[in-house]
Amino acid sequence: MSQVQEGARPAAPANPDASSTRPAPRVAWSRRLLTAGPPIALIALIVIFGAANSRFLSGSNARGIADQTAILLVLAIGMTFVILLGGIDLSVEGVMATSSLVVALLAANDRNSNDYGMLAVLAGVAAGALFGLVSGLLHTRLKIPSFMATLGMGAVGIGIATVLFAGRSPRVLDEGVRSWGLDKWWGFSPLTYVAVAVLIIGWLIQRFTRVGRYGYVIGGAEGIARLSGIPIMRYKTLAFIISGSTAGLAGAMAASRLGVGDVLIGGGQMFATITAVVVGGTLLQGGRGGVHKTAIGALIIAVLANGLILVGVEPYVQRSVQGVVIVIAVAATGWSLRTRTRTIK
Amino acid sequence: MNGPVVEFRGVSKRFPGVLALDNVDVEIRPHEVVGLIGENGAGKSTLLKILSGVYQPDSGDLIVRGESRHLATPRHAAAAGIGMVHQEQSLIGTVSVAENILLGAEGSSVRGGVYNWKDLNQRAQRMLSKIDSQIRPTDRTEDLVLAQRQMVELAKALAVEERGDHEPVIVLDEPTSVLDGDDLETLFAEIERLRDIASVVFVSHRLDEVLRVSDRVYVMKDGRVVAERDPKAVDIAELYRLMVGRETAGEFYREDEQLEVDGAPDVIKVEGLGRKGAFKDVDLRVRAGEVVGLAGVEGSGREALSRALFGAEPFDVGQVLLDGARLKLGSPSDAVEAGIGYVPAERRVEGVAMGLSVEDNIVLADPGTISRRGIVIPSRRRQVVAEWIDRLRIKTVSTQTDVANLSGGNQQKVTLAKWLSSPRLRVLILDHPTRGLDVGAKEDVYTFIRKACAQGLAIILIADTIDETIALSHNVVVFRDGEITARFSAAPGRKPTQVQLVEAMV
Amino acid sequence: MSLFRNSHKKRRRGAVALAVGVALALTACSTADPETDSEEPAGGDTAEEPVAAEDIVLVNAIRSLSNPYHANWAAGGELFAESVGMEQVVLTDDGDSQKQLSQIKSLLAGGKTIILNVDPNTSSDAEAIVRAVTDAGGYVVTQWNKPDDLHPWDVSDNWVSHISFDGTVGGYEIAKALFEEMGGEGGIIALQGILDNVPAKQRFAGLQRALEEYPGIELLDEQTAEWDRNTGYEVTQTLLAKHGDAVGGVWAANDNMGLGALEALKAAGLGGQVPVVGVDAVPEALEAVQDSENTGYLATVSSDAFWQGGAALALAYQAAMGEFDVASAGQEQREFYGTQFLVTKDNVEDFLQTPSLEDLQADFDNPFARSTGQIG
Amino acid sequence: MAETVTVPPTERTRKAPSRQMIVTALPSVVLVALVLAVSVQQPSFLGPLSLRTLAESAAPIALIAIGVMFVILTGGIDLSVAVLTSLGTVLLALWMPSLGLLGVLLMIMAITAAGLLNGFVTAFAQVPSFVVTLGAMGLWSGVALGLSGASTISIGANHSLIGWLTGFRVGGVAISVYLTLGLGILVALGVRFLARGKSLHAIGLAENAALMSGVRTRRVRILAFGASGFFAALAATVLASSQYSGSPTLADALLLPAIAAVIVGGTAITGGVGGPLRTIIGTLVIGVLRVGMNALGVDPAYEQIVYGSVIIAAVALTLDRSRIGIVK
Repeated sequence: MSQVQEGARPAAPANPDASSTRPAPRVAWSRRLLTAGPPIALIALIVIFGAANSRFLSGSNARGIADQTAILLVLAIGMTFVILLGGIDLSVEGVMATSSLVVALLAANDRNSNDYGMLAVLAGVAAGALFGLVSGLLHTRLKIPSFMATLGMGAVGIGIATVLFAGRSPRVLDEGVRSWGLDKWWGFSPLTYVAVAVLIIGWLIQRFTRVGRYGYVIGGAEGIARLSGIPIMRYKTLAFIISGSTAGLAGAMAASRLGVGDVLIGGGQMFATITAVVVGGTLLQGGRGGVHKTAIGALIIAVLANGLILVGVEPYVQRSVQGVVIVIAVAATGWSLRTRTRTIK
Repeated sequence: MNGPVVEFRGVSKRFPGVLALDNVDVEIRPHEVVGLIGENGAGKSTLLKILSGVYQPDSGDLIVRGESRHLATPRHAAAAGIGMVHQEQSLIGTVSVAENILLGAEGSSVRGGVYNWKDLNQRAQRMLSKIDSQIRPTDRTEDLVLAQRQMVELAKALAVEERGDHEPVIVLDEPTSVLDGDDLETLFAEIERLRDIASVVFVSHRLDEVLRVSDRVYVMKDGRVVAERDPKAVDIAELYRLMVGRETAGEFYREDEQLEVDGAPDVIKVEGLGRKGAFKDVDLRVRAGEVVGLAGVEGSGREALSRALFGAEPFDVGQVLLDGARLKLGSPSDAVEAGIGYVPAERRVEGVAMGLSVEDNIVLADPGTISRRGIVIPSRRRQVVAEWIDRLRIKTVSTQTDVANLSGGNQQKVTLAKWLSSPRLRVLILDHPTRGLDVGAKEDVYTFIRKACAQGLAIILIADTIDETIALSHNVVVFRDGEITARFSAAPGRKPTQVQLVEAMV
Repeated sequence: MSLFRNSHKKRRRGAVALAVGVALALTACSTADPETDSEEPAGGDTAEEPVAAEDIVLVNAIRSLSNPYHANWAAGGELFAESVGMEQVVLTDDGDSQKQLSQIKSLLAGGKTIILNVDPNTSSDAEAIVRAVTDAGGYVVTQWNKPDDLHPWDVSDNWVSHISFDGTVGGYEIAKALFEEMGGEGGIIALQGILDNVPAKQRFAGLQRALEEYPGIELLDEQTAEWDRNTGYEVTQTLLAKHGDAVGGVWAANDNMGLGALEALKAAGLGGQVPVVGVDAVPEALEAVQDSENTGYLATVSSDAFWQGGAALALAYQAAMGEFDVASAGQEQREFYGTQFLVTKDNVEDFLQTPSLEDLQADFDNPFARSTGQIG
Repeated sequence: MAETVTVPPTERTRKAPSRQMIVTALPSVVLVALVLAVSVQQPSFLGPLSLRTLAESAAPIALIAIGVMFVILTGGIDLSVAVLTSLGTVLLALWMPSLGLLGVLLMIMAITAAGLLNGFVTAFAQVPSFVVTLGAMGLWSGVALGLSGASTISIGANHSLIGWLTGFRVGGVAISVYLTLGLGILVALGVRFLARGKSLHAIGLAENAALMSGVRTRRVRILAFGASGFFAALAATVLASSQYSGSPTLADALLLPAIAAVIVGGTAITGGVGGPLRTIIGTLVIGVLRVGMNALGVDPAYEQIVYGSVIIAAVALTLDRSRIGIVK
C-alpha cells in the first residue's frame, strides 16, 4: 500500500515541525513543471520551426498540422483515461487496424457489396469499444497487468485485421465516409472537427461524470477508493472501453482519410499517443493530468513531426526522439517520489 | 434516545496465533467523547476496524442504536452513521475538497453518473460549516496544509450523518499524531463542537490529550478492556500503570539472564545523527552484549533512527562508527556487510521473503556462510540451515517449505535466524520484534535476545511495550519529537519505572 | 514503430497446405544426391548430365498468393509447368524470412532435385537460401533481392542466375512521363522508399537522370515515406504546405506512396490537377492510371510478374536439364536485368488481364530474350 | 504493474502449491500434446530434418526469451530486447568485416551496455521497466535504422567467424542449438549454486524483504537488464550467422514469440517464479505451435491472434494474484 500512496501525495511528515509546511518543495517543482512545461515547449517549438522555415507558419501548413493532429488527438484522449488510472493501453495499433478494415468492408467498397455508409464508422467504433471491454475485463477480473493484457489484445487486433485484410487493402468507395477525409469545412478537414468534438466530449466526461472524477480518485490512491466503497473494476473497465472506442474511431478516421482499410494503418501511432499523453503532463503513475493537457501534448507531437519533415529529417528519427521523450517525461515527473525502499517494477 | 449509540457486547476477534480482542464490552453514549488508550497490540485498532466495518467479530454483538448490526464493509458502517478519521490521511490530493468529503457518498449530487457540482459543493459546504471551517469546497485538496486536511477529514467523517437521520459516531484514530501547537488547539475546539452534534471516539498515544478531551476513558491491554475511568478522577501515571502494568515482569523477560556489560567495548557509536523532520542530535553507544532500548511514542523518531542506522533511510548530519570505524550507510546492503542486522516491524513485507523457502530465507542475508568463492556448498547449506532451525526451534514441515506457510512466530524466528546465522553480525536492530506474536513466541524471542547478548552482539531494541523495553534493556533512551529527552540505566534490580519513562515521553 | 512488426501481409491457406502436402509426399521417397563438382569451392553441385524429369520439383517461393503481384507470379509459374507437363509447388512465407528458409529446407529434405525460383524476402535472406539449395544439389534463380557484393559465379553453378530490374529505368521512365505531362516546366516533389533494397536507390537515381534531361523541372523536395501509404499522405500534405502551388507533380518510388499522395492531393482539393507517378503496377494504381484524366495518376511501371514466375523458372529448369550450360555461361547471363514496361492509360488494358501460354512460350524457350544487360 | 505492492495474505499459502504444480508441469504436457497432434497430421514432422529445422529456428528465439526471463523474474519486463537484437545484427554487419572477432565482441558489449542502461534508468530514476524499455524500443530501432541507412547490410568478409554457429552441424544440429541449451543449463546451475543465485527470485517475490536482507536489489535489477541485453546480442550473432547479414528490423518480429515463450514456460509475469529451462520448453511450445498451425492448415493470418491469446492465457494462468495488491 505504502508505495501506492507515495504515488498519490507527499507522505505526511512524522514530526510536528514539518507538519504545517505545504506539499514538499520538490513536489511543488515537479507540479509546476507539469502545468507550465508543455505549453512553453509547444510555443518554443513553434518559434523554432517558424524561424527555421518560413512556410511553417503558413495557413496551409497550420491546416496540415491540424489535420495531422486529428487522429493522434483522438487516440490520446482515450489513452488519457487509462493512464490516469495508472494503466496503459498498448493495443491502439491493433484496434485501429481492425477498425479500419471493419469500416472499409462495411462501407461501400471494392471487395464486397456492403454499403452501410456511416453505420460502418459506428461499427468501427463499436469494434474498438469491444476490444476495450475485453482488455478491461482481462485486466480487472484476471488481474493481468494492463500493459500485458493490451499487448496481447493488440496482437489479436492485428491478427483479426490481417484475416479481414486477406492480402489486399479494400478501398472505401462510400462518398460519405470518404468526404470526412476529403472535404474542407472552412478550410479544415472534417476530421479536425471530429477530433475537436472528441476533445470536448472527453473533457466533459472527465469533468462531469463518475468515470472521469473517479479516474483521479482511483489513479490517485486506489486503496482509499476501495475503502470508500467505489466499484473500482467498473470504472477501470469503462476507461479501457473509452480508450478502445477512440482507437476504433481513429481507425475509421484513418480509413476515411486514406480511402482504404489496412493492417498497418496505425503504424507508429502507439508511440505517438503515449508520448502525447505523458508530454502533455499526465503522469504514467496515474492520478494526475487530463485531456486538456493531452491536447497540448498531441499538438507538441504533431508540430514536432511536421516541423521535422519541413526541415527534412528522416521520419524514423522521430521514433527515437519520442522514445527518449517518454522516458525523460516519466522520470522527471516521478523524480521527487524516489526513496531508498521504494519498489518499482 | 439516551441508551448507548454503539455497544460492543462480549466481542472477540482472533487472528492466526493471537487473540486480538478477548470478550470486549464497550459502549458509546450520545453526545460524549470516549477516550480509548492502550499499547500497540492492545487491541485498539482491531476494535476500531470492527466499528468501521473493516473486520467482523468472531463472536459477540455489535449493537448500534439498540439493534444488533453486522457491518460487512466500510460502506455499511458509514450507512450506520459511523465515520472514521484515519490515522494516515485518506484524502485524494488531486480532486476538490467537496469530492473528498462526499467520496463514494455523492448520492443526490450525481445523477446517472453526471455530477451536479453546485449541489455537491453545497452539501460539502454544509459539512464544513458544521465545524465552521474556512476551507472552500472547491479548493484543490493537495493545496491545503496538513491541519486543514485534518479538518476536511473531520467533515468527511461527519458526512456519514447524511446517510441516516441520526447523529453520527465519529472515530478519531490518532488524529493528533501529525498536528501540533495551534493546529492541535483547533482540533480540540472541533471536538468540543462535535460533542453537540455527534458521539466521538478519541484514540491517541498522548494521554494528556485523552484526559483533556474525553468524558470517559477505556483502557485496553492484551485484547481486553482492563479499566474504565473518569478522566477527572485519574492521572496519567495511573492510566499508564493500567495500560502496561504487568506482574509477570521478572522471569517473563528472563531478567535473571541479563548480563553485566560494564567495561565491555563499544561496538556501535552514533554521533550527532540527524535528519530534518525525523530526528536530531542523536548520540548513542551500544557495547558488546548490551541491549539499548529506544522508548517513545509513535513518530517520536526512534523508528526513523533505527531505519537510518540500517541504511534504509538517509541521514543529513552526524556519523555512525562501528568499532571506531566510520560507516558508509548508503543502503541496507552497506549495513549488512558491515555486520548490522535489522528485524523490521513489517515482518511479512520486510522480514521474510514470502514465496522463498525457509532455507533460502535463512541464507538470504549472508550467503558467505554457505559458500566458498561465491559457489554454494550444498552440504554446508544443509547443515547451517538445519542447525538454526533446531537452535531457534522453528516449526516447519521441511527446509523447502514456503516461509509464507509458517505461523507469525516462526516467521519471526526465521528472520532472526537469517541474522544470527551470519558470523559477521555485530549489531542487531530489533524493531517491534514481538509485535503480533502470541505469548509463547514472545518468550522465545526474549530468550534469543539474551542468547544473542551472550554472544557479544550489540542490540538496539524498539520494543512493543514499555515494560518490555525496560525489562530487556541495559540502558533505555527516551525519544520525543525526534530528540533524546532522557537516558536511564536499567541494570537488573535498578530498573526505571514506567512512569519515569512516560513522563519523558509525553 | 509497431510492436507487431511481423504481422503484416499474411495470406491465404491453400498454397501452404499444398506445399506441406507435397513436402510430405517428397520426404516419403528419396533418391541419391547428384554427384558433386570438385572445382566448386563453395561446395555446390552442378549437373553434368541432365537430371531425370521425374526427379525434379518445380518450386516458386514467394511472399504469398493473395497479393496480386505474387499471384500473377505463381500463375506464370503454372503456365511454365504446364508447358513442360509438370506440377509446380508454390511456397508462401508471408513475409517471414525464417519461415521462407525453413520451408525451402524441409522441401529440400525430400531428396529430389529442386528447381527453385525465389523472391527472397530481403537481400539478407538470399545467401542463406542459395547456399541451402546448392548444397542440396538443387538449382535456383533468385530475383530482386541479393547482397550487391554476392555473385552467382562466386557461389555455385547451381545458383543459375539472379534476375533483377533496373530501378533507374523505372524511375527514369515515370519521371519522363511526368515531366512531359508538365510540359517540361515546374517543380516536383519526390517520395523516397526505405532504402532497404537496391530498387529504392536506383529508382531515385533514375529520377535524377531524368532531371538532368529536363532543366525546366525543379526537384523542390525529397523525403522518404517509408514505402508506406499513410506516411506518403502526411509527407505529401506537409510538402504541399511547404511549397504551395510550386508543386506541379509528385514522383513516388512506389505505387503505395503514390496512392497516399493521391489522397493527400484530393484532400488538398488538387485531385486530378497535380499529376502523380509510381512504380510496381499494383492493381489500384493500374485502375487509377486507367482513369488518369480524373485521378491524375499518369503512369506506373510493371516488371511483368507472369514472366518473372515463368521464364525464370524455365531458366533454372533448362540449367538442370543441361539445356543451359551454366558453367560456361557469361556473367551477363548469371546476373541480368529483365525488361520493364511503362504503364500508361494507352497500354494499361494489357496489364489488367492474364496472358496465355502462347504469349509467354517464346520467353520460356529463351529466358534471356528480355535481358537488358548485366546487373551493375 | 507500475507499482505492484507486496501484500502477504495467508490464504495464498493454501492455493500456492497446486497452482505451482500446474504451472511447472503444464508447459511440458502442452509441448508433448502439441507434438503428438502435429505429427499425427504430418508424420514427417518427427523426421530428423523438420526437427532440426524446428530446433535451429527456435534457437534465436530461445536466446532472446532467456534474456527477457531475467527481467521478468525480477517482476519487470523488457520490451526492447527484440529491437536490441536487430540493432545487434546491424552493428555486426557494420563492424565485423573490418574488425573481425573484435567487432563481435564490441557488438556484444554495446548491446549489453544498452541493456544495462535500461536497468540504470529503471533502478535509479525508479521508472517502471515497461516505460523505460518501451522508450528504449523506439530509441534503438531509430538508431538501427539510422546506422544502417534503413537497409540490409550483407556480411561479406569474416562471415566465417560466426558462420559456424549455424553453418556447422554436430549430430545433425547446428552449434547454435547446443549453445542455447548450454547457456540455459549454465544459467540454471548459476541460480542453483551461486551464492547470490536466488537474488533474482527474491526480488521478484519480495523486493522489500530482499532489500532489507542486504541484497543489492538495484545492482541485481541492473544486471538482469544487462543479461537481457547480453542474450539479445547472442541472438543477434546467431541470426546474423544464418542470415549472412544484418538488418534494422530483422528480429523485431521476435518480441511477442519471446515474451510468449517465457510466460508459456511458466515464468510468472509477477516475477520470482521460473527459470531458463522452462523458458526453453516454452520456446519449443511456441515453435511447434507455429509449425503445427501450418501442418493443421491454420491460416497464417491467425498467427497473431494465437500469439496474443496464448500470451494472455499464459499470463492469466501463471500470475500469482496473492502477491499483487494493486495491479496497474
